[in-house]
Amino acid sequence: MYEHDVIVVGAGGAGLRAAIAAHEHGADVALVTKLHPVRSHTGAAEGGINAALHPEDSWELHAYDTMKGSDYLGDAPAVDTFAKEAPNEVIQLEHWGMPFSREEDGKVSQRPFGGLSHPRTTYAGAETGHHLLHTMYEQVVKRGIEVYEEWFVTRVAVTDHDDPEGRECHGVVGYEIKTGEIDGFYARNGVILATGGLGQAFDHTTNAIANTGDGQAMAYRAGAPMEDMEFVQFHPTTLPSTGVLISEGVRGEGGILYNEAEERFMFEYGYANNEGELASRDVVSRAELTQVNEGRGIEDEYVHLDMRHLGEERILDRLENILHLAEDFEGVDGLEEPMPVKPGQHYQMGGIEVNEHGESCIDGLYAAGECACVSLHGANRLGGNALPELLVFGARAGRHAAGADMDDPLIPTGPDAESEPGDVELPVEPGIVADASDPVAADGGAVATPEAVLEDAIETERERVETLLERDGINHADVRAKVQETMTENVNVFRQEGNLKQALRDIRESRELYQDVAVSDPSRTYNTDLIHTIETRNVIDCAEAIALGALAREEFRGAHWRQQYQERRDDEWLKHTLLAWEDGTPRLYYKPVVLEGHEQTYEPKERSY
Amino acid sequence: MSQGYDRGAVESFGRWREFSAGMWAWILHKFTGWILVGYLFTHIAVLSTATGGETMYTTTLQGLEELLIVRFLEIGLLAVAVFHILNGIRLLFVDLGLGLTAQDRSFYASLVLTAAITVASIPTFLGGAL
Amino acid sequence: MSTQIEEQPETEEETEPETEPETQSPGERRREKKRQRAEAREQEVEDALDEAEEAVELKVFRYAPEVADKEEPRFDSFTVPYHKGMTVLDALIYARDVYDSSLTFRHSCRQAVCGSDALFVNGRQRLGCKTQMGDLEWPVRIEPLPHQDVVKDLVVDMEHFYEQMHAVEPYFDPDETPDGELEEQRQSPENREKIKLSTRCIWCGACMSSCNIAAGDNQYLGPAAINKAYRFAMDEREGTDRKQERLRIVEQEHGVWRCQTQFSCTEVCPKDIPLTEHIQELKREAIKSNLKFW
Amino acid sequence: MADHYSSFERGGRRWLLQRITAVFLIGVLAFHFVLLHFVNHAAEIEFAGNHAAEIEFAGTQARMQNVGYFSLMWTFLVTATFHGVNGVYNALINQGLEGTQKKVVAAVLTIASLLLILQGTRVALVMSGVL
Ligand SMILES: Cc1cc2nc3c(=O)[nH]c(=O)nc-3n(C[C@H](O)[C@H](O)[C@H](O)COP(=O)(O)OP(=O)(O)OC[C@H]3O[C@@H](n4cnc5c(N)ncnc54)[C@H](O)[C@@H]3O)c2cc1C
Ligand code: HEM
Ligand code: SF4
Ligand code: F3S
Ligand code: FES
Repeated sequence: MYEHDVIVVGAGGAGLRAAIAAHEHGADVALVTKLHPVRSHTGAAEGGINAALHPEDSWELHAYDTMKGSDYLGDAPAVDTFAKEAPNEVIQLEHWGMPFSREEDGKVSQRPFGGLSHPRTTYAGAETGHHLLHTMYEQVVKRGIEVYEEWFVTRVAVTDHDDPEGRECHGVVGYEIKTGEIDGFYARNGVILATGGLGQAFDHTTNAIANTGDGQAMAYRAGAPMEDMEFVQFHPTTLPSTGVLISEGVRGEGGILYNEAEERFMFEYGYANNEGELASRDVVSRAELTQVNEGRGIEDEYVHLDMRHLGEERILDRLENILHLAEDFEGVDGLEEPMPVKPGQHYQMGGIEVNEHGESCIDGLYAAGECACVSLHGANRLGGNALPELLVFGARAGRHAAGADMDDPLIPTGPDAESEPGDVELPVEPGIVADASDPVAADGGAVATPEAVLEDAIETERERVETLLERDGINHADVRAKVQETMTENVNVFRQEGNLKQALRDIRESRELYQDVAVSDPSRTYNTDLIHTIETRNVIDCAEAIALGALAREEFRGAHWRQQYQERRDDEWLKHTLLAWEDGTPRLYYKPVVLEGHEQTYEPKERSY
Repeated sequence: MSQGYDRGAVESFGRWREFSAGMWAWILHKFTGWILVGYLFTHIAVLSTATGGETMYTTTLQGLEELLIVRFLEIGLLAVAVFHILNGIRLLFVDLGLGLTAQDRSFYASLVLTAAITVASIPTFLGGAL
Repeated sequence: MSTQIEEQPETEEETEPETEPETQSPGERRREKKRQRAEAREQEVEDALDEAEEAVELKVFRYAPEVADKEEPRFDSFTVPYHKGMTVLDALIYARDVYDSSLTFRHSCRQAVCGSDALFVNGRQRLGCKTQMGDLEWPVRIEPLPHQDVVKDLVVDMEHFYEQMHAVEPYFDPDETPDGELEEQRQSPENREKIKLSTRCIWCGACMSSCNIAAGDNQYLGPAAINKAYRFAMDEREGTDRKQERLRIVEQEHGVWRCQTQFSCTEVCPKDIPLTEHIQELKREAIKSNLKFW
Repeated sequence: MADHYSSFERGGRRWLLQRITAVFLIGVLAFHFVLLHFVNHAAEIEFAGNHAAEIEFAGTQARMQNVGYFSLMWTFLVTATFHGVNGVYNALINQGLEGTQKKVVAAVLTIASLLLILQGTRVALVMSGVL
């Protein structure tokens, strides 16, 4: 058993920032991560980091833009804290050596980005996330923070109190991928989950193959509710064969979208008469899918993004990396032909319910980054707001876990915050399959003393892994593919009641199938078959939460679009969707949105661009 | 390094077919360099006959020159020296950071020039012996 | 109970009649399902192969240290349906998910930023996700990176590579930072341009694996680590004292002088970093700063 | 970590000398080759029609008595020895020679080059008629 003050699970932007903050606060902190830190998906972010740095700009404006972008589902204390602290965090990064793009006078450059009233997006070429990730990893190395890399965390160890708010988290159980060893990480102060996104719940995503929603699912099963899971951002321009992102920059520079008949459909079909291709992500994504669904897609799958008219010189100057992406990942030369694009899952707004200090309702369990939901992005995230979120809330969680004195949080968490119970008709039972004696899907027995909690969790996981390795059964890849297909088919940018129900049925079937999974590779060394099999369980839990939330929310807000309900319904739906895992059965309930912050109060307005 | 077990062909020089221009240049430069040192030592050894007197020196050298094989060896030596010089110049440019993107082409150029110079010198070398 | 189940689940079409006897044990049921799935999949594979215009053969290096009869390194063949745009990584994933789930390799981002999947493909270090199958000679031979310990199949031990990276003190360490809270350090666009390419490294290890010198001298820092040192030594924000220290690190015995300008590192780097150029520049910098002391 | 750069030996000096000697050798080696293998060598046969005396001690002696030529040849000897032997040493080091082995190789090579230079000098002096 390993022991530290603070255990940070995940070493992407959020995890690294949390670890540095905890370390600076004097805590003995360790990072536990299934990938080497520099392999984290934060490295894929291209666009930039928003922060109000300019004298004419202000954090209030940034907060206002963020709230508007969130379609008023953001919580004001989170939004304010975020906008206020982002500038410090960005300058901090600069002091750590991040190679930002620069102005002639040597200052950090800022450029305009969708949904922002000021050019406040700082960036480092087209590889902002890469630089952010590496810069922070370098600081971790400098500080000598312990990193347990290629350790796959399978479970958070919490006490077995009936009420989740009475539970305490004492550590996590990890599986060392290289050796097959299962061991515990005892956290004296707290565990911070920073495991990133869950794109693998869909079969077409810009996310990495490692983004399987592990943190969300582990916290959920430990008793921390999932919040606003129905809000999933789809990016309108991803390459069809891999999901690799073609950044907004192409459309920003004047790239045009065409359907099969070579019509400029954003205008011709009136999807966005003012902004055209530059309309917000959800609008463009829906327009593309409508074209495809109505038979005007190319090969019934995608549309074309054309930038040839910009001229070779301009393309090489500003969009060179796009040429490489199209060439390397799609085999298409962007100078000669239009690039095929289609919408892909991109970002998960919802996640583990936490307050502005990153605390979940379970004592000692924190979450930060994409796996958490503060809620900052509400119903829709603005481009360039995720990276600063990693910094601001990663740092706050780290500090708090290390014992820093911080104000009382304004955002409530846990079932106590419930304002009304949820009510939704489901086609099938959600949650675990009745036959829970199966160790692969089981959740462990009752534990009384905190000391025994971790030991007990380790034992449960050993048994689970043993069983998976020894028995005979089906390959998890089939189950995962089934979930991914139904999610992409039925829970994408178009949401119709019938489809959502179909998705829930398919997910149910997948759960049943999962009862029979086994790992055919008997090896104890680097058994990725085993890792993927365990991840698939997390994918199922996350997918179910998304579909369930989507079925429950009967309105059109931000990224969530329902065919039957074509408008935002503030009188009824200005509230967060929460799902609590009660002994394996998800329970739906709601809590109000907090529109009153420390300094500002927000009025929901119409969101038009 | 792979000490765990023998990866056979993966680690061995049996992979030479997969070497790139820069590697060949390196290998050839090494090879020619070693020959040149070897020659330097032999050369001084042969010349040392001078200490044994004038005639000994002259006969030794002339005796050697009469052997056809020596003539051929001299051609080889020329080729070796020319390549080492040309590639050496290439390496000096690389050290100065000049023309790095043309490093493979400059290597091929050294090879071609070496061949040309060597061929051109054959008549001179073989002149007396044939 | 908040989530209620619909009165009439429309599952008629779904519920297949239970043909198996009730007495079947869970284990038997699992095995039965496995068999059914396997059959279904075989059919799918055949269909896929029929449908695809072409099929490509992969020859993949296999080795599993503690599994009986897999301890001997060998090559396995997989036939994979080819489609335009398919990458080496796609092909490997297909082979794993369809034929042999124990086929092991690292991968994550699929977009050449995480550096997990540097492999030895047709005799050259390449990123699997960034290599189009259509650009290769078929059959395609895939092996783990040479000159590194193989952990299993295509997975190599990266520990040594990381150690070398860490040995050059790979972190920004300025002599001083501005006092003002929101005051950034100035850096000229030219200086940023100078270090730009060097900051692109994704730690994939392809360069190190391709270098004959690194293969022969285990202590050689290697091109990636030297490039990392370059990234900081050339950054004007760090100050001259730190630069001297950085030069001292790279001019140690197993540092820049080991490089024999073989250029293979530069050729294989998936991020097109001019490694040899950076190494050579550091050699000159070191000489320059040493000339005073001679 | 730190043990990688505990060594105090800086390769820079030998590296630089290897390049400087190389620059010098380009000229001298070319000169040497052209002079002794083309001008005063087989070519003589045709032009002079003298079958008996292709290379003669006399010729060598005549050249070696010129002080400029003598010192050029002697510098040639020294630089070539340094360049060649240092090159060989580098090559061996690059193959991972360590500790005692490395020391032995260094010693052997140094002695060999000293002997070579000594012997070369002696020969040169004989040739020029000093000895
Ligand atoms: C292509 C793309 C472009 C983007 N561009 C932008 C942009 O321009 N601007 C912006 O603001 N945002 C952008 N985003 C969003 C942003 O990059 C992500 O939201 C953010 O990087 C997530 O960071 P993270 O630290 O939460 O997670 P990640 O960086 O994904 O890190 C997750 C970490 O958790 C570890 N982990 C996961 N599961 C386990 C487990 N079970 N056990 C142990 N460790 C585990 C992983 O190893 C990894 O280290 C982009 C996203 C994508 C996909
Ligand atoms: C005439 C011009 C010459 C030039 C321009 C030249 C150039 C060079 C250079 C630049 C190197 C260094 C390679 C490196 O470290 O990367 C080198 C190596 C070497 N040179 Fe020369 N050289 C010349 C003549 C000679 C001569 C006359 C000899 C023989 C005495 C010689 C023997 C060697 C040897 C043995 C090496 C080491 C090869 C190795 O790496 O194993 N060179 N040469
Ligand atoms: S320098 Fe290039 S090849 Fe080497 S590790 Fe970095 S990205 Fe990979
Ligand atoms: S391959 Fe090796 S020898 Fe130098 S140029 Fe690259 S480090
Ligand atoms: S999968 Fe990330 S670099 Fe290839």
